[in-house]
Amino acid sequence: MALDKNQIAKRIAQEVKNGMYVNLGIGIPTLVANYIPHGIEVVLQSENGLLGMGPFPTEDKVDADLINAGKQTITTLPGSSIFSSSDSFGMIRGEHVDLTILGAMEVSEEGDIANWKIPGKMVKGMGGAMDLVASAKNIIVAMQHTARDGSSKLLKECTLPITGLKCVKKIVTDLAVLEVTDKGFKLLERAPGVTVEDIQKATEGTLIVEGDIPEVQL
Amino acid sequence: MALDKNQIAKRIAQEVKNGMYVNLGIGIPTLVANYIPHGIEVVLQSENGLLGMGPFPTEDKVDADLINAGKQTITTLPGSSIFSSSDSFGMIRGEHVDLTILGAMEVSEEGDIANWKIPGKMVKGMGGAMDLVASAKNIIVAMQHTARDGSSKLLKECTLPITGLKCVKKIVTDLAVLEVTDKGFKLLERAPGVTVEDIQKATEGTLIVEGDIPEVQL
Amino acid sequence: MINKTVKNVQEALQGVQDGMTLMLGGFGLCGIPENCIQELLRIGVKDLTCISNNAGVDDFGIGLLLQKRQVKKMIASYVGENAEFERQLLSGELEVELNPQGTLAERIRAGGAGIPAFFTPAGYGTEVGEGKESREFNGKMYLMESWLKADFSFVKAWKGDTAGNLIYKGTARNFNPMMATAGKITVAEVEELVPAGELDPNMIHTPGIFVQRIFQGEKYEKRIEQRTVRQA
Amino acid sequence: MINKTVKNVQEALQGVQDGMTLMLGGFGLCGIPENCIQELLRIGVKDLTCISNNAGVDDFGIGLLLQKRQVKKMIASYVGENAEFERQLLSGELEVELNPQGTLAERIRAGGAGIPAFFTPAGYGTEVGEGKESREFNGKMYLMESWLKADFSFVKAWKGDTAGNLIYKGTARNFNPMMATAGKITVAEVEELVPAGELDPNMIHTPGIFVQRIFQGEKYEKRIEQRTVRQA
Repeated sequence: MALDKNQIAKRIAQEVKNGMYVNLGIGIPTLVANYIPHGIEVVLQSENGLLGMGPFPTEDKVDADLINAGKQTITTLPGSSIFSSSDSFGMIRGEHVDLTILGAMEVSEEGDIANWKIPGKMVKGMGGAMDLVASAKNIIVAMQHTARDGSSKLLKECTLPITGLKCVKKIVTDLAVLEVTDKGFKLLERAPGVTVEDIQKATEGTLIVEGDIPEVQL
Repeated sequence: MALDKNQIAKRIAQEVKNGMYVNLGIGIPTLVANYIPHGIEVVLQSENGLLGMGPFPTEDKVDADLINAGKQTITTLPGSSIFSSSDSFGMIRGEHVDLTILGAMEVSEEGDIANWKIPGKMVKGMGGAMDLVASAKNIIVAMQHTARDGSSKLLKECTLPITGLKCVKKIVTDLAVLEVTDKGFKLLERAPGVTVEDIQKATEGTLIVEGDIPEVQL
Repeated sequence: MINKTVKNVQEALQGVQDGMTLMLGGFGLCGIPENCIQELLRIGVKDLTCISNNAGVDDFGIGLLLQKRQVKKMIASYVGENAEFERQLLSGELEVELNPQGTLAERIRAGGAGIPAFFTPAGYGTEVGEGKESREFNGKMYLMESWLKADFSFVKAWKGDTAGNLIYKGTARNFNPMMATAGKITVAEVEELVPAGELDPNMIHTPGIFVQRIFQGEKYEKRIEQRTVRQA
Repeated sequence: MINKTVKNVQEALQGVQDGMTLMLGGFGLCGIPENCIQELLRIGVKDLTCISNNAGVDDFGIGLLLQKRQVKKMIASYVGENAEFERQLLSGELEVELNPQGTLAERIRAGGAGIPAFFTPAGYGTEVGEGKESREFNGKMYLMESWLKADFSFVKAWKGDTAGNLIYKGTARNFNPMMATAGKITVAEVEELVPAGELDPNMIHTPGIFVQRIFQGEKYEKRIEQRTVRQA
């Protein structure tokens, strides 16, 4: 059974360690905040200028002047701080953020990522993604393993315009958890009931399978 | 009669126009603040991080956390602002300061200035002077026309290590007011009782004298 | 202290002309200079180059300037949530230069701080790097990026004083502080304009030297793009 | 929120070793990390490279480290008011790299902000430019300058919270905010340490992410170099 969005987020939350500063991209990565284990203290950075992002506000606390990078209304926490976009990206570029979690349209076996443009069809812009992938100490990608037509999104080489080179460290898809190594995608875990063969079929890039591959534990 | 330090400062104060942001160097330039005419509203920038420098404090208002670039205790004014050194020099480098007034050991006829080092004898460092002279829209120098041994400090070329190239616009010395032009030092005004010949003798660089040269009016 | 107050938005925008380069603060619709945008619409200046992180939505913010075809070129980092924008872009009516968000922020800061160029790793090896100088430092590749400046910068602050000092609120700060430094003429619209001396000098986000004109704006709509709430 | 509190200056300086590069905040004696400097003297680490705008005076601040010969190299912009410094420099005992003050500030900011190099006009055509790459932009000449980073940065703030957020007071701010961003380990000493949540998020000068260790300092002397007063 493939993982759903919340399960992907829950699995990624296991990668978050105590004391980390973390930037969460739009989409599945945003959901990761809901699954950070108790006792793990992390600080969420929102690249539009906030450190210490709190939960969504209750109706009476909605403030148009307090949003996250996904333009959602949010709250601060005790110990939060607010700063400009140039200070925010100084923080990111200067490698002060420990972990970046973001979505992708394609990832190559060398760790290249494409997530900002489909030529002729969609141009939303890269936003802060290029800065994040160029400087993050650790990048985990949350994505679907295949497109709707079944074609793989884990490729030998990206076909879409790339966002950054050789930067992705780990990938959590609906089918598997993989590590990007010098030799290709190393399979770490399978979604419950999904076989290595299923994953092999869904992966165009080099897949490295060593020993028994355990199922994801959530 | 040569101008004394306060008279040099008073003459320079006439160059300050309403609405200007002004950076005053250490020494004579600091005195200029005392002579800014009534009705002329200017804001003094101190490069250690203050805009809107006020007068020295009364004894009971002395604050070790509020000094100017000359390390003197000072005060703020209504409308002052405080910022970091990088923001301060962003302000300077970005040409937001209208006028810089500083001292010099030597000035060349092309407008080069030397004021930070005497090889083998004195090395205090350039502080903010190199940033100021490289970016100021308008630079006025306050200095003595000659050294104690009578040798000129207004030269064809500086002999000391320079602080900046072709940047000085105007010079007020104990003997004269001069403008730096493409062709050399253009004499604008004489100190009271000082003759053009006196000034010529004290000036090693090209001196341009056109028509009658009026006396400084203080 | 020098007084930067102008009496209204009309006076604040005097001198804005066709073909100018403008910076407009804000992230999405958060912290945008609503009054200045309305006045740009009213005076109808055309062929503008607009530098702004986003392009508004179809019926608010810079989206309104796009609807009226006042914009020739956009320099931005993210322009989703705007169908008209996407249409003009794909049809070639609108010229667009997309920058990584941090690069955009830093180019604007550099414009204000007198730094003509700097190196950043963002965009190396991507379309963004095409035609740009690249260089290795400590084993990592970087692109050289240049400063951005504007004829007019329009910024929105929470509080301001007559000396031009500004304080922003929450994440409405975003691009406003850098843009304030990079305009030949910077116009600040504020929710509350107070006399010089009422703001703590220690807590100023934008020093008054950067602001040429300031006025108290009217009727802030502060539209929310993604209203997300939890149960009390 | 992550807690950055350490119990004292001894714990704050754990890991400081001979030969390290240190940044020390302050302008003159204003805003210097007095407690950290005292501890550096006590532990006696040597062969230090110190990055600081000034070098203290003979009997206070970094001047004390110079007296004890703990400093191998100084990177600074202005080192007047320090006879021992000038003696060590002219005799060649001390290596000194003088930077224009704005260049020094920007190099430190660049170190914290991940910008390996940038262009500035300061120092072009002078000794400072010797051996450096220069380039013309818009008809003006600029020098390429590189970032600065440190093994430890020592900064002094007025107030701080347990999350590492800092607020500086007056012109004691100076180099402290940039240095806080450029240290592998940044130690902040503050006059008053409060629980996270007591400082307004909108009014933080240094966000806590940059601070690894924070403690409340003791017995601040805050010496004044030029006490200048006027009659009441």
